[in-house]
Amino acid sequence: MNMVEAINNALHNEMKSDDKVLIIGEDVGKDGGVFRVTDGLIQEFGEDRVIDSPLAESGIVGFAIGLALYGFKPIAEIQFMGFLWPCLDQLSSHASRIRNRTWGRYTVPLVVRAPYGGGVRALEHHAESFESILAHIPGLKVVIPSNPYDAKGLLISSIRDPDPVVFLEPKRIYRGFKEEVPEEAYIEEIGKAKVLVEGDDLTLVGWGSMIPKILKARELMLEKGIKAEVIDIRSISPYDYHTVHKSVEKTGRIVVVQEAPRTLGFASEIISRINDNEMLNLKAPAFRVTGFDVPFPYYKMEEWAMPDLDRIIKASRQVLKW
Amino acid sequence: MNMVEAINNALHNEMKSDDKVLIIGEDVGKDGGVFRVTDGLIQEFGEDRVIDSPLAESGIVGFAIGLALYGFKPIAEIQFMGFLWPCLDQLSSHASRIRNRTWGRYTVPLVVRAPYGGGVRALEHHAESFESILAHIPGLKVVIPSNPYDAKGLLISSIRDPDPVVFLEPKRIYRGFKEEVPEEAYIEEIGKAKVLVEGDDLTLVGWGSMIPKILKARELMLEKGIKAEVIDIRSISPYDYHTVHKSVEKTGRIVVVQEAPRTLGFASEIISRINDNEMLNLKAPAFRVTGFDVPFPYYKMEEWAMPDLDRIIKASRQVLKW
Amino acid sequence: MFQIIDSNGKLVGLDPNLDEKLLKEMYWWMVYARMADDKALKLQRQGRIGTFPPTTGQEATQVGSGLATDKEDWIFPAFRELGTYLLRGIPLEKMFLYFMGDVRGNIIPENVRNLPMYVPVSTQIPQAVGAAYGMKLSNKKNAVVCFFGDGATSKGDFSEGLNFAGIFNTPNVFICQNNQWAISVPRKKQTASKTIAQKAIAYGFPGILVDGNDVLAMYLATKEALERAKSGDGPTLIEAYTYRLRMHTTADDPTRYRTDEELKEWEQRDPITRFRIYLESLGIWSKEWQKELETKAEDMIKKAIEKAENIEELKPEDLFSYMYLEMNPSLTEQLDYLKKMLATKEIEENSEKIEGGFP
Amino acid sequence: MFQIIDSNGKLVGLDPNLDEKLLKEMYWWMVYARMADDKALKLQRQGRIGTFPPTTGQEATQVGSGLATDKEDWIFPAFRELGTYLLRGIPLEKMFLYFMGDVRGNIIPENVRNLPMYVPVSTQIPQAVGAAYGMKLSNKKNAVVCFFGDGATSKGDFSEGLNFAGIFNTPNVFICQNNQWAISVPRKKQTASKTIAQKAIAYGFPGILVDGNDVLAMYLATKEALERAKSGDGPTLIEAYTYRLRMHTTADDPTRYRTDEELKEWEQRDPITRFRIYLESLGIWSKEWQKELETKAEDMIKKAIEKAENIEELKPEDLFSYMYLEMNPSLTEQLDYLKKMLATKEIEENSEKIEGGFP
Ligand SMILES: Cc1ncc(C[n+]2csc(CCOP(=O)(O)OP(=O)(O)O)c2C)c(N)n1
Ligand SMILES: Cc1ncc(C[n+]2csc(CCOP(=O)(O)OP(=O)(O)O)c2C)c(N)n1
Ligand SMILES: [Mg+2]
Ligand SMILES: [Mg+2]
Repeated sequence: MNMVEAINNALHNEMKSDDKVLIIGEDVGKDGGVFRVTDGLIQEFGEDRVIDSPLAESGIVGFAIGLALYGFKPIAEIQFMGFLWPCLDQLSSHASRIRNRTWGRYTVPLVVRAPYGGGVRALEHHAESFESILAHIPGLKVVIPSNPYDAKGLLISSIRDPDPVVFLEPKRIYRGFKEEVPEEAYIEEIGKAKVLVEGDDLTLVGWGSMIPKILKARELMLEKGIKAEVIDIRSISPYDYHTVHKSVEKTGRIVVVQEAPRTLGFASEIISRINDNEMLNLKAPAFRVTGFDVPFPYYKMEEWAMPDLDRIIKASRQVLKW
Repeated sequence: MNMVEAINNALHNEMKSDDKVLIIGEDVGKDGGVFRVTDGLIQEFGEDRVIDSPLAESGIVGFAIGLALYGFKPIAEIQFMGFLWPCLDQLSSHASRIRNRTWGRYTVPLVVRAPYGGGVRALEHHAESFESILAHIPGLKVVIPSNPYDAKGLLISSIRDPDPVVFLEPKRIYRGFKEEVPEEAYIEEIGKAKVLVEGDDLTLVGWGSMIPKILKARELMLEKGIKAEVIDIRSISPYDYHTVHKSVEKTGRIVVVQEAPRTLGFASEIISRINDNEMLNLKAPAFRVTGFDVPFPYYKMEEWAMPDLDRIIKASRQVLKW
Repeated sequence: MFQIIDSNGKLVGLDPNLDEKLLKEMYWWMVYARMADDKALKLQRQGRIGTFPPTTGQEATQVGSGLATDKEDWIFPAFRELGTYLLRGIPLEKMFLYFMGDVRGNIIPENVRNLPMYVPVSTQIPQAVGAAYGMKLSNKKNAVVCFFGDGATSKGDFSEGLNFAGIFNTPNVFICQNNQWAISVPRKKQTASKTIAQKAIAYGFPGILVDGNDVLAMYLATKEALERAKSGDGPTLIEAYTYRLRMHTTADDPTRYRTDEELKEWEQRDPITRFRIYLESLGIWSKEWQKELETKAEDMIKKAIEKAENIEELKPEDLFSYMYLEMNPSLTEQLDYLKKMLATKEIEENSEKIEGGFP
Repeated sequence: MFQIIDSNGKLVGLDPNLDEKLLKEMYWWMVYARMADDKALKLQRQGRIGTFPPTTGQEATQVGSGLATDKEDWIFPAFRELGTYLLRGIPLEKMFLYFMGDVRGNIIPENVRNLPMYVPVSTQIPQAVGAAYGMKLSNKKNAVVCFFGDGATSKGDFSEGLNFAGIFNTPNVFICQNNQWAISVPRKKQTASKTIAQKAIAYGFPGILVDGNDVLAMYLATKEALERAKSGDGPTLIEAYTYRLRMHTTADDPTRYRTDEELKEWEQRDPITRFRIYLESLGIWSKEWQKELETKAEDMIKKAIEKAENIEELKPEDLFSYMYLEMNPSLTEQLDYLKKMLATKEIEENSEKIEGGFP
């Protein structure tokens, strides 16, 4: 399955096994979602559970929070991350706080899904990556898969999670590649980073659509005898710094690759944590390969805006030089 | 003047000298603002220029953007930073982008003012500090004064700035102390940090209401012979890393004090930049004294939630121990 | 405007023939809410509770509508519904706790289907619609009542929420406590719409203008709207025309923006006085009964204060334990840090006096 | 529904007695817009431009309203107003550039008071109100026309914006191009309001339902609303009842959600055909003239493509130079890094094929 199919399959699994699960969003029903992620679900589960909503993102998330409070497990789709801004009030003022505000008397088992990221020659507002903003909001979980297998396992975990999860889907690789994905349900634990390949020379970390690039960079470097360890963060909130720090302890060198604008992207937090706990183990300053502090550009300039193999490899060389 | 008076005085100055300047917000007119920051302005400038708006934050900022596009210099007041969430769409999708989107054909000389921060025994949603979220949005400027003098000079700069500025006012110290503030207009440059006190032993940096605490901590440490250099960041976007790095070059030790939640607060960016450029000059890992990754608590617990003298001094000791 | 008794307590609408028990209950909750409000104001002035929004003048709106609900109906409040809050079964000490800055004020009893107060204006509205959708999907014959102010009708979430309700035909009753002011902004500067009730037209369901100082009108209008909702006929917007007799919150100074005449005029329409006169005309009210109610209320209020003031101290854990079902490693580290800091505290800051209130 | 000519091009309303020059202009802009749309679709299929939202079927709405404006009026568009865009004086190549992913498509000529397209639905609405307030404050006798779709009426910004307009009595004309669909969501699932026009009641100003496929009706209704606005009588909401004859965007497949019958029915109401018949009946339209217009349009379209395809290359600076009036040190550093990376580039990625469109 590719990632779209894996996510669709996860939704299908969970809707089938738990009739409290339902989906709401723009065009998620008849149209099957603009990326076809919810394709076929309305036919199987009906329009009461696969709800084509009016065009109102704050309303969608607010409505979904209400459903969650009432005992359902809503999955809200926001068509593009660029249209998630109007939901931040509902997410930060309520979804993320209601358990804490009521000491567990009320809870919000909500999933908000949104495709995110650039590199698909999209119109403005269709290529944003502001995941770090979500990770700054206490009480949310923020999960980002980088492959079909994880996408399914992490989404199922997110749906079953008793707390609100924002699930960001790197649309650049929605149909980028296929993998074996079991038909039956399985879970991948939220809050655990994954060492994708081991290595001793340096640590490469990233998430989402940066992972395939990082893996390719690793391959190219391997040809020169450099063994990079590759870590997929998978969840930026909670953030599994143990796994990253263990790797840095070993390699002493780290490059963090992030598509989002540079200032205060999640890489900043990764590096701050390394400073807190692992500075003495660093043999070179940590290096950030990031997007720039500009809105994601119109597509003629998009290749300039995104980290690429070349930049990842040059950054790796730089930290290895020390 | 105290900070409320200084801000009021700046508004008065600018409205008087430029009839394109106007104010819009909830209760800014007859009531003079819930903190009385706009007191007396409606009487002097009339209700066309000091506009009591309906209760709609996205509308306020959208409306102000329209005014700015048309050639005015609107100052939008958001009553509390906790109610700024609904404005993020207008701010990030438009205010911050219109110059770039049109290559300068249209621009948005807008100021959004909001009181922020805790420590005033407020109700929930009245004590937020999510300034780092604004600093992650390319195209905005984010200015935070820590004293009446700067508040006036920086606000005048913000009003005259040709680009959108979010001006955050640390309400904890709105009336905390008075300073000499000239009656006439003057400016403080945006994007310049300020070394408040020099010192060789370590660097203490912060912004907003953390500054008076830091200064007090410095005093107490001075009694033990420790000379800290104190830097007021004043503008987190653009961020004047030169000033901070110059200090770190000298002291080799730094403590960053931030009221906001820890993960991805602006301290993370400060530390990442030090990692980028100054790691070799560090004699100890940089230390963050921050809020916790929880919503700002109901006031019985607020003292636990905020950095205090004790924590600042302990952190300083820790970085000095190395 | 739908009205049963006028400002003088005279029956001007159809006699609803409600039974005495219910009428007495209405009166009791209004008196209790008013007295609790009085007391809260005193406590605030003594520094024993923090800023709070008084409810005086709006008791009929809150009590009339609240008593029309069933236990199984849900309520999504704003922050100025003390009457409803109490009559639904939330102990008064919770309210005191809340305004003492104690988060435990929000732990609503398990059997009470109220959400705690919503501070960010209007944000409860789409949530109330989602909950109602869930109810409908669960084939429950219940409804969701959602409160908000006149100011709230300007917010996007009001419009998005009501639009969802119209589309999904949810069992919602929206009650706008139009108390004529949103802090200093008068109703006519809040919207150019002639009434708030007519805003329902934009969402395809009925809106009705009700005298919010008439507890009987509020009761009947809400009852009818609830019946509509429960029988599948969809949502209703009720504009309860009322008045906030006190300040917006204890941090507010209403003399800056409204006239004494206006206040006096509305004091004449006091919802409790008018209902008392009506009950007296029915032979239900007496001075002795009034005394009885007041004594009972005083006693309850006293006990609530005692309970709230004597609650056990909060622990550092309480700052972190309820963030997620399970605490994550970062939070555990932060909690450890906090505990260590408190255990080794050397410098006590004498928190400087904080000036300048907030609304 | 306000109508001057019906689907068959027959005069059914009062004869507006517009002069021939104007009628010819109306027809020209509709033909030009339609042909540009046709061509854009071809270019998109050839990979020469990216995803774009076709406008076919909605030309009368756009041209009728657009021609009612003065040069000094401002326009805040959504993204499906090609007709208005062209007739206001924005060269067609800008539109092509925009959909080629070239930000220079947004550099509107200095003398044209149009904003560039707004992608986030409804966000232009409160801005249009702010600009109109500014106009009024400047004592200009002009107005602001703001376009949006039926889907847009569900967003909070629609409601907040219109409410401001009502309160401040701004010179705004709001034109809702109700084309019956918001991607796959039909109008009746967008709101339970019977018409969109009636939503104006919630904001205290008039709303009017107009046949959006009737260019004369659109012209007259907009003209009248503009006059109201300019003479200080405040805003108007115009619901232009029309239909999107093509896909939502080139990435959309409308057969998934709508029927052939519906499409056929609306094709019969094509705004251009009907106006042609009308002009023919007045003796204005002829085959030769049609030919003339088509030749002219073809020529202009060809030149626009040439211009757009031959624009100079973008430079790395262009990514950074327009963020602020002055570039700050962080951006300068980032630009230097980018330049260095490009200058020393070793590995060229052959961008993998991107599958899966987007709307
Ligand atoms: C979104 C938001 N903006 C601003 C505030 C600050 N504020 C609190 S109450 C209030 C006025 C509310 O007016 P209304 O809805 O009429 O309710 P009332 O206070 O009259 O009961 C304002 C502006 C808030 N709580 N939420
Ligand atoms: C806030 C927001 N949400 C979602 C989208 C994605 N989107 C683009 S157009 C559209 C439908 C718009 O419908 P309508 O307002 O009727 O305009 P039309 O496309 O019919 O011209 C959607 C959902 C968007 N652009 N903005
Ligand atoms: Mg009110
Ligand atoms: Mg439409």
